Amino acid sequence: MAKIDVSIETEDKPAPPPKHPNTCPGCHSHYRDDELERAQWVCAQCGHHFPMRARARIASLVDDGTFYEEAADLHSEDPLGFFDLRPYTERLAEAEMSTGLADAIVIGQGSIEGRGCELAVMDFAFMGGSMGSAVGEKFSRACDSAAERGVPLVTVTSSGGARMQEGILALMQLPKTVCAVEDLHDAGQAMLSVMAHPTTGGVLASFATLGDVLLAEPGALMSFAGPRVVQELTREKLSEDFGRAEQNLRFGQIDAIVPRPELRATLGRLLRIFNAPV
Amino acid sequence: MAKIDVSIETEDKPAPPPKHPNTCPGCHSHYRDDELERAQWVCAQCGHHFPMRARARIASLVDDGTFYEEAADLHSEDPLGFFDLRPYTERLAEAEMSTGLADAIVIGQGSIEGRGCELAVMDFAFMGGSMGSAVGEKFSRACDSAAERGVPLVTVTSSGGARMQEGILALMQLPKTVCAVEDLHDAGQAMLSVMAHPTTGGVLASFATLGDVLLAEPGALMSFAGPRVVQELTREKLSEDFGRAEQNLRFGQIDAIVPRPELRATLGRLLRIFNAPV
Amino acid sequence: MPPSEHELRLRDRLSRLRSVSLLGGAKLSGELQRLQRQLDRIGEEPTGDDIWRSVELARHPDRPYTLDYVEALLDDWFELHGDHRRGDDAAMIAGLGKLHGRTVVLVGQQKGRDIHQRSERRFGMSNPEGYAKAMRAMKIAETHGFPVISLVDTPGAYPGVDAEQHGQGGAIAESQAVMARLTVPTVACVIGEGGSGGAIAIALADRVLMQENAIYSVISPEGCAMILWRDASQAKKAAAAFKPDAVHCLELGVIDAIVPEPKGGAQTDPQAAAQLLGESLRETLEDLVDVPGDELRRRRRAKFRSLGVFA
Amino acid sequence: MPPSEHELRLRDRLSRLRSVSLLGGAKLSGELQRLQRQLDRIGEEPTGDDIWRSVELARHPDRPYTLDYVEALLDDWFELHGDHRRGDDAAMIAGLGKLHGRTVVLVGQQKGRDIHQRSERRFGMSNPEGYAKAMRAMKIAETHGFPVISLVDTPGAYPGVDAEQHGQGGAIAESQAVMARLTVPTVACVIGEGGSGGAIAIALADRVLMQENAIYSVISPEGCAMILWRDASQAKKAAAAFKPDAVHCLELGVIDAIVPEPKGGAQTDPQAAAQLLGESLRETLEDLVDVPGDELRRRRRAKFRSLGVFA
Ligand SMILES: [Zn+2]
Ligand SMILES: [Zn+2]
Repeated sequence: MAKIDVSIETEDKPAPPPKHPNTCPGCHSHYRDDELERAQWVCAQCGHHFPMRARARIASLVDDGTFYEEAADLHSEDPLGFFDLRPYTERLAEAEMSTGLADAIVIGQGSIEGRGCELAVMDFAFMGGSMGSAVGEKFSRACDSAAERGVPLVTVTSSGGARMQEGILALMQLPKTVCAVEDLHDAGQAMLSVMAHPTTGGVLASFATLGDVLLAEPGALMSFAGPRVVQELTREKLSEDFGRAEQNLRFGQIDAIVPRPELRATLGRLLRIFNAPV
Repeated sequence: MAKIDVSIETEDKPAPPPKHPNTCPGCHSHYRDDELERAQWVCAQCGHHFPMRARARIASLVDDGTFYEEAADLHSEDPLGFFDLRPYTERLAEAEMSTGLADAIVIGQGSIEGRGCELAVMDFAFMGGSMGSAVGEKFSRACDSAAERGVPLVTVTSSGGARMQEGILALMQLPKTVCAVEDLHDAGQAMLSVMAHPTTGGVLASFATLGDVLLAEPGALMSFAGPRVVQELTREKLSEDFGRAEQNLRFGQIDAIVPRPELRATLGRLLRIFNAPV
Repeated sequence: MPPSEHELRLRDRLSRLRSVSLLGGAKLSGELQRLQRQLDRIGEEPTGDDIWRSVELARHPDRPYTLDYVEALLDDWFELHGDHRRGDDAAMIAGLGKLHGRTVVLVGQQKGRDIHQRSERRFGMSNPEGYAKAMRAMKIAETHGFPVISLVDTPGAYPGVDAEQHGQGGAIAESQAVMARLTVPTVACVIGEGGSGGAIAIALADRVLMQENAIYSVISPEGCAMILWRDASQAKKAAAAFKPDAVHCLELGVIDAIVPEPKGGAQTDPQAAAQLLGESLRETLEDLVDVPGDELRRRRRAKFRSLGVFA
Repeated sequence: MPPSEHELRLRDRLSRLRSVSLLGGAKLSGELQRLQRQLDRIGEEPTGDDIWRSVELARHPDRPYTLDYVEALLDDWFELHGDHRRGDDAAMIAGLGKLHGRTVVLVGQQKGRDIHQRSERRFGMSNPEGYAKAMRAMKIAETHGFPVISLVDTPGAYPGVDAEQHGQGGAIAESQAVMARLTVPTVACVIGEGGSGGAIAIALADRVLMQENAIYSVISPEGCAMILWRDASQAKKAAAAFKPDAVHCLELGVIDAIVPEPKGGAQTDPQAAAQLLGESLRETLEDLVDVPGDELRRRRRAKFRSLGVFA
């Protein structure tokens, strides 16, 4: 099992870069970018799942040429004039520059194995996938778009939790997204939730766990509190797979762990089951 | 804690009589009938709750002169022509003779602390309080009577489980009573469930645990399988209070343990809370 | 030859059914035809030996189990895991798939084939987490309007210390309550042992079917013998007394139809058994899918509330 | 004196509220009056010192807790215990009682007074069983049409190993989902610490109130300081940056009204604090009890779906 240690505390501070950017933390194999890309960022040696960017994820899931992005430019404002060591606005601008995204989620319409769906895919590279106003709003719009078009919603989450620079409004994205899922369900549509590493804090505690079906990627950390917080409190040594997808499956929290190469086919099957339109 | 060992296996075979009929199994105190009756069959020394007959229970709960019994003569038939060491019909007749009841439950209208309610009270003395067609039907009628009159239903259970002499029809009293409770709830009425010793098997696994509020008497055994069955399977020594009300409270299965002298007041309070009509 | 007493009782049930207003015109005639067909197949009342043969076949180690029928009958099967609260009970299967092109939710107990599976699946005896998983699946069915198919095959709920501490009785009651509230079509079929509370927890359905050699009972023959004769070896005598076989269950109105098995029992030809079960499920669902949800629920409750023999 | 920038923002919120069609005529004017009254009381924007004083008062060891308000405000109180599945979480209170003669369901976190209680109640930090208990209580409210009152007072959900293994995140989400589905009036009030996911789990209500010296935040000041300044002692600076005080929460539209406390804080006169809270709850409930259930739910969801600042 790969030993990734990303918890909610690191949400805005990326881990120090490994010596070689594409070194597998599981088995220390080295890869070129194009090798990893062809393998959907899964280590051929040990099966470690590297983080996957939102656009690459979408490309790996949808039928070619079917993705139509929505609300691409929607971005968070700075309601508190938040300033720690640097202003929040500066952090936002920097994240936008480095990721090419306006915030930590991409939403839009597409089809998977010929079945129409809405997608909402998070990107950990944008401020640790933290959920602020823009993520909450875009997720909510994805629910509405799915309901209006009569298609299921497929979500892929990767998030350190709520974005603290937006203060209490970040917390409000939890009930906001929960209400959006409820509206989606009332419209009779399904939500298929895929939890990638890491899905923690406020995202785990809101829409991510409200899917009709809960899938996870191998090794994904899925804990509400970060392992470090739990360890500090309990002062016991945590098990190797504490909070990981494998432990969550064992404790009955999720329906299946799906390795990335099988994800598209699994979602295709579920879209057929939930009668997504052809 | 009193050590009563009544489990579903003994449902039609009363335990061998103690040397003195009113000897407390908890502390071995002796009582005269009238002493016990005045004390609502609670041991003054150790608090042990003796079994309480259905009519005495009703008298101890309702306002004087307010109880109006329903379906008093309804009794089970013998659908299978069941015969073990003796015919079922003979066992029924004997139970009727010895208890003065047509079956193991008494239902009717009454008021508690001035608030109208319907009551359904079981009697362990009638074939171990086992649930056959008559118990299921009378309980269901109590639900309907409560719904029609717009009053909550108060149940007091004491049962070894389903009555095996009625075969599969005894099992069918589980879904039957569950459906009756659902109809009661759809009519907007509450059910207040009091579990007396013992409430086990099919009664625990049907209406008794579907109350809006679940109360138990101290020391009451409330297990689905009897302790003997569990012990035989697991071959471990069971804890002193295995399946008892106290353990059920600790494990979050019930709302409160209410000693018999406080039961009337507690039900009165709950009837006010659930807006039972004056 | 004059009709037997047993046949007379079945005919009596038929004539009572004719006067029951629960089932509307077309539906009723389908029901009648089914019963008539079954009546034609059933000659005599099962004897004690016949009943004991059912007990043995229902428990036959080669008898098809829930997942065998899933594999034979459902396309696009996706198994759900866990109650999303506390645990994943291997004794209870829940999942989604397509039956003859229609999405259904399927729940059912699962016994194990080898020693390892048997222990992991506890011989099909569920813990509260198993019922919670089934309830979760049924709520997905309710949200999306999928019919529920329930395959019953359990000696009973698991009588363990943890199970008791975690509310086994309450879980069985709650599962029945969830089924009493559903507004989607529900069909249960007893495919092996329909044991007591563990079975009824997932059998409060619009239609209850039973395979020809399945048994459905309030207690195991051994348990009954132990209590009434103080001797578990009197199980055959006990079974003859409480009659857990399909014909008697039909006669008592506890089940709606008997699903035929290949000659000699389902284990002799699992594929044929699956096909016969699949046909029965399809036919039964077709009867139900056009009934409005609140009417389904009303009829379901009325049916179960009518069970019992009293005066 | 010209109005401060802060007052301008509050006035701006007022004028936006006027144009919101969510609240019908009479209700809107009540809302406006309440905001106007609050505006009159609030002169200047709270400083970093003011905010820190709220943090200290919200955590004051003598501050009234949930059960203190229950005792002062509810008649015929009956406390519910357990989730009827797995456990009884002492960090979460749930029960039924009469508020000014009307039956309500009350849920709320409960801190402990002495060392024993604090450990038993985990300082008001719930496990999944606590949220499950709250959900059970809310379902009773839904069945019987009782309003739900939620008193929020927690540093956060309990970050324990068991809690995580038993689905803490999912429990918090599910509790919010249950509140989003209710068709009965719901009022939440933050009475001390409104800490993160642990708080919002029971705060998805038609109206959200906050006591004058309560705090409501996405993270604790210490946690924020630790992450952003790598130094927990910078908590005061962190609090000044993320503004967890009632006035800022009102300004951001996160709460609907501020419940006044006695001068110096609720701990100086618990009886007076209870009376002020009781009046606010009564007034707020009266606004809601005549609104049809599906309309309440629609408005509730629309309100939470409107929160956030983006472009
Ligand atoms: Zn590797
Ligand atoms: Zn005694």
